[in-house]
Amino acid sequence: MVAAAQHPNIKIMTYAEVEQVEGYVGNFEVTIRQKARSVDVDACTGCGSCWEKCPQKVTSEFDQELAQRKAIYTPFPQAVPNVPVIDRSNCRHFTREKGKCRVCQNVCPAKAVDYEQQDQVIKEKFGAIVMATGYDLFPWEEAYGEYGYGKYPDVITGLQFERMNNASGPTGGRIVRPSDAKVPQTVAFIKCVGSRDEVKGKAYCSRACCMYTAKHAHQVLDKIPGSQAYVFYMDVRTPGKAYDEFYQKSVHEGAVYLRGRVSRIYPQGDKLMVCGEDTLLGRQVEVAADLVVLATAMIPSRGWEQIARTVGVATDKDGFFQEAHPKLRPVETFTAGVYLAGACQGPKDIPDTVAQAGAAAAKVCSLFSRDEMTTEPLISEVNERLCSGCGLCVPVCPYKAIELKTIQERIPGGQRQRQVASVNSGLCQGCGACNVACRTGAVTLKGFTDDQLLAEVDVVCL
Amino acid sequence: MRRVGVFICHCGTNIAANVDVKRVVEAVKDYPEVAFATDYQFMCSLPGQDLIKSAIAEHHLDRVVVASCTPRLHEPTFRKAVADGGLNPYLFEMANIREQCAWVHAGDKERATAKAIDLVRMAVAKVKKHAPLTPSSIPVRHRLLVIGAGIAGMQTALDVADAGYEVVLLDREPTIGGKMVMLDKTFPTLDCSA
Amino acid sequence: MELTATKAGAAKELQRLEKAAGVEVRNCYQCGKCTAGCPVAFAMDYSPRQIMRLLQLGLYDEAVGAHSPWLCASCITCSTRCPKGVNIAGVMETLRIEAKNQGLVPEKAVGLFDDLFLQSVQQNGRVHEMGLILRFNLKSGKWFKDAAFAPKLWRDGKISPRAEKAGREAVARIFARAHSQEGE
Amino acid sequence: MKYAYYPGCSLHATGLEYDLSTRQVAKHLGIELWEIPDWNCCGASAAHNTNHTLAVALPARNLAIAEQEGLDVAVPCAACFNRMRAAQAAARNSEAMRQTINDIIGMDYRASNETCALLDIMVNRVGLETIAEKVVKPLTGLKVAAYYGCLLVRPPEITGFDDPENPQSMDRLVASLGGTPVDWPFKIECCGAGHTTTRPDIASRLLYRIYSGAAAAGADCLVSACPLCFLNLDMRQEQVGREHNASFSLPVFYFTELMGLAFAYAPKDLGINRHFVPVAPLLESKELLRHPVTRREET
Repeated sequence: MVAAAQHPNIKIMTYAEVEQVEGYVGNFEVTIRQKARSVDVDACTGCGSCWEKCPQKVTSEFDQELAQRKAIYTPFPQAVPNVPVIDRSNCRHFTREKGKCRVCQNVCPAKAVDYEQQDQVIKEKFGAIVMATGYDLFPWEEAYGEYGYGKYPDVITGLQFERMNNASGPTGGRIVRPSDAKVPQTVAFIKCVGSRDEVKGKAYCSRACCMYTAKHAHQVLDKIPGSQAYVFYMDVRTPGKAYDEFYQKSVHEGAVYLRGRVSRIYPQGDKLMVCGEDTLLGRQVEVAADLVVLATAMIPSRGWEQIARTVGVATDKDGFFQEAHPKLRPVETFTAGVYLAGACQGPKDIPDTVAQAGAAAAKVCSLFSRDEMTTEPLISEVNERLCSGCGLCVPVCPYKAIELKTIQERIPGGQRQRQVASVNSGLCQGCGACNVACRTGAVTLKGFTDDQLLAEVDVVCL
Repeated sequence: MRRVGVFICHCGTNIAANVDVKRVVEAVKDYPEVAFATDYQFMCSLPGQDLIKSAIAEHHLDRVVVASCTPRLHEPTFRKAVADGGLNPYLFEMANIREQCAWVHAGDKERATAKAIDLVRMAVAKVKKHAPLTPSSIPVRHRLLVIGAGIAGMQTALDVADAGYEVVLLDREPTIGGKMVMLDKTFPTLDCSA
Repeated sequence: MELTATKAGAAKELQRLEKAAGVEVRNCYQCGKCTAGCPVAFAMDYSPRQIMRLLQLGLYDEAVGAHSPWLCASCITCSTRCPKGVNIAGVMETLRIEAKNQGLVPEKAVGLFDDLFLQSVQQNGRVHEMGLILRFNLKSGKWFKDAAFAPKLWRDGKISPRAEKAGREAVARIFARAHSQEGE
Repeated sequence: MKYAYYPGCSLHATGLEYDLSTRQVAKHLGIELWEIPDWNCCGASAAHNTNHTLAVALPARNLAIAEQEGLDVAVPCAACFNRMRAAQAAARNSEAMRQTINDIIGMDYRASNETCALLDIMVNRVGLETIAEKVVKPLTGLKVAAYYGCLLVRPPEITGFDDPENPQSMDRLVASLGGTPVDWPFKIECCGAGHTTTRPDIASRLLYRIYSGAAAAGADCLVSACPLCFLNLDMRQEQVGREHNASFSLPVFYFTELMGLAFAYAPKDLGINRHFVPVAPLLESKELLRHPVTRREET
């Protein structure tokens, strides 16, 4: 993180969103909205007096709702850039009796707090785009009534467990029960919550959970003397270098693996009863746990539909971005110059993500190694004489490669202007959709002209 | 009057086990304007490509059809061979007799072969109408936008930046780091994540 | 050896069962969630998951002969929670019907109760609870089962020696036609 | 509001007080219940384990009669409700099945009317606000464990009106009557009513878990929407306690009885005096019997 922050060739833009992407490979023009931080980035020294004094507490997204932050905040101590933002939907200055609370502005020694700051919309040019939008967790609270619909505070997600283990997290690295802050003696882990569940969740395997659950079990046994860790699993999938050894290590440390999906969790006294079957023994089991950790499915990061549409990448049935070929072109998309890295393409762990990020970087570097690139000639062309300018081809083009242009035309007795379709050779991918839409036969796809296709038809039909 | 060369690939046994390759050659050999037709075990191999190049010279071919696998796999290979043989690479057409015949009609060699013959005839008919095409070129701006500054975005940004290119690393959150910085130790090495 | 032989012979029965129960036994991936939540699995010879496994291996006869379908409480927890959408309760129900058609009733009391219940419906159009229980006790040899409850039920007017009768002809017709339908 | 009323066999026998209290509160709320004349047993719970066609045809006949009157059907019994909804779904999902049913019952059933659980009607059609307005003796201080069992909520694609894992209808109803629903983890666990005659050992174990769960949650009583569950929960409480070296005293109510109490009907007019587990001590301790605004049956 620090390396990225300090690299002279990297410019970091946080609290910013992509609004529009125009152009094509080598020549993208991107509209970016820099959201108003309400803090002057250049003036702020990151001293922290503002958020220390801010009177408004808000549940912390970064700490997965296990702790609170202020309305002016940096998500965590090592944040980059180390400049707070004001969350305007919760800040008293913006929500109540407009303008009254000015605590942060008053305490800021650098005079960096700026309530008047506006969103900035900027346009920048790029030769390539890498999508690295990541993942979110499956909202298990909406689907799994048998696990309590989220009403038991001591049933948490793996990511919440990570925050607890993190030294800078809400508990300073201690594993405790959210309900009473007691150290749990028995922790049950449930894998595949939302994964491999066609009915309530997703059909796919989320791929990283087997390993991080093995790690979590290790952390419980390591940090809590005399503790017990039970892992309910359907299959243990650890096909990576040093992965199975890692899982075996947790087993040797004492993690009890039970093969079976949990049917139900219910409270009894201050325990949580976890009802499963040990399918290897063929016997029902009930574990009285103090804490239950769910390995919830990875799903595409919220807002995936919007960003996919904006940039122009295809998505699969689950909303992950579609690679150009699952085996041979895993980091490219169907849009030239747009590449994929990480979990936005499919569930992945960190080693795989880093590897794929490297692959995307290599593709970008290979593109950037030339000042010019040749384009495939099998693209659409418009016969302007036949084109009526109806514009039907414009919306059907999935690559936004067609626009209407005005041409001058000589007609008997003078000149006239009219509109005709025009194909951008940088954007056109030769899919042929415009050919089908064109009523006058003005659009043809080079290499697949009507003449050529009909010759094929004639051979087999005549 | 065109002079079309037709090359039928066995793809080892991938095609040959379910399509009577020899019969396909026989069927198209006397097809109008076909100047040369042959089969070969692996058309995509170097000797296979050489076969195309030498046939272009020897039989004065001006169009080439290869019947083999999906164009997604080897169209670029054969276009290059055709270009090396001295023709415009777009005076070439491919018939997919592996996926569309041998594989989907496995076990019915008779009909798979009949369909392969049809597909090759169609390719020949089409290639005769082909015109030479030339690629154009567009400028490339050496600047990268990375959307999302988690582990994937940061790693890509660093790699590309190290290569000397300018990178904008963008995130909708107030900080970079993504989910990665929420984690504690990471497997399998158990080192810290930040 | 055993598996291959049985599997081949059971293909037809399995198909019939899948159709009747509206399931595909191959969909089951043996996660055990059905059994984990089953209130009566403790009393079964094969757990719901194991019943599915028997069917997957083509060990159809073993599944039909099992006690489990007769002990299933039809509470439908298994089907409701199955991550693959397999209607396990439907499989149990269908196995019980199949077993009955083959004259297999491993849980005699349960089979007897079903029979007497339907007899009562067939005769009267409605179930006569008291008559049903009395007959069940007589035939099962547990003459005085629950007899202690009888006086209070009697006093409260909840049991009566006289059967309520309604729609008898219509119901008799339904029984006749339904049986001929399923017999086909 | 008029419904075709299908009491089912139990409500004419061991579930007498459910029928009684249902009729009282329906009348009180202005709901006309037209008992399907000549109704027959729906086949629950033996038919579906014996013959698939029989299991849909038996309930379908009753639904067809109601359909001829153009009426939706109100079903108090959870088991009957489940079988009737299953028949309705079978007829709606497959034209061939509908034809088969019609051939068997000798009627033209088009499944155009709706089959509803009485609980669903009260909570979602009559509405809790309307019910709350009628409350004259709120069930203040009465902690109630709502017991839904299996067939009211499962399978959800058949039953449809409440959540299969954490149903709320009865809890909300209790709250609107002024009572306190307790959150407890066994509200949808099977009570084994189907096994009480044939395998009492199984039923006993399931009942024990339910009683202990309700007691642990601090409930004063249980409320049910099914005559089979009710009888099982009420009649066997002492016996199950004995078998497990425990002692339970959890009166069981039908939700209609609680409604009737809150509407100030006398327990006797609702049939509450006929329960196995005595109810009077609890009602007295909560002062739910003291105020004599008690309504007498008007007929």
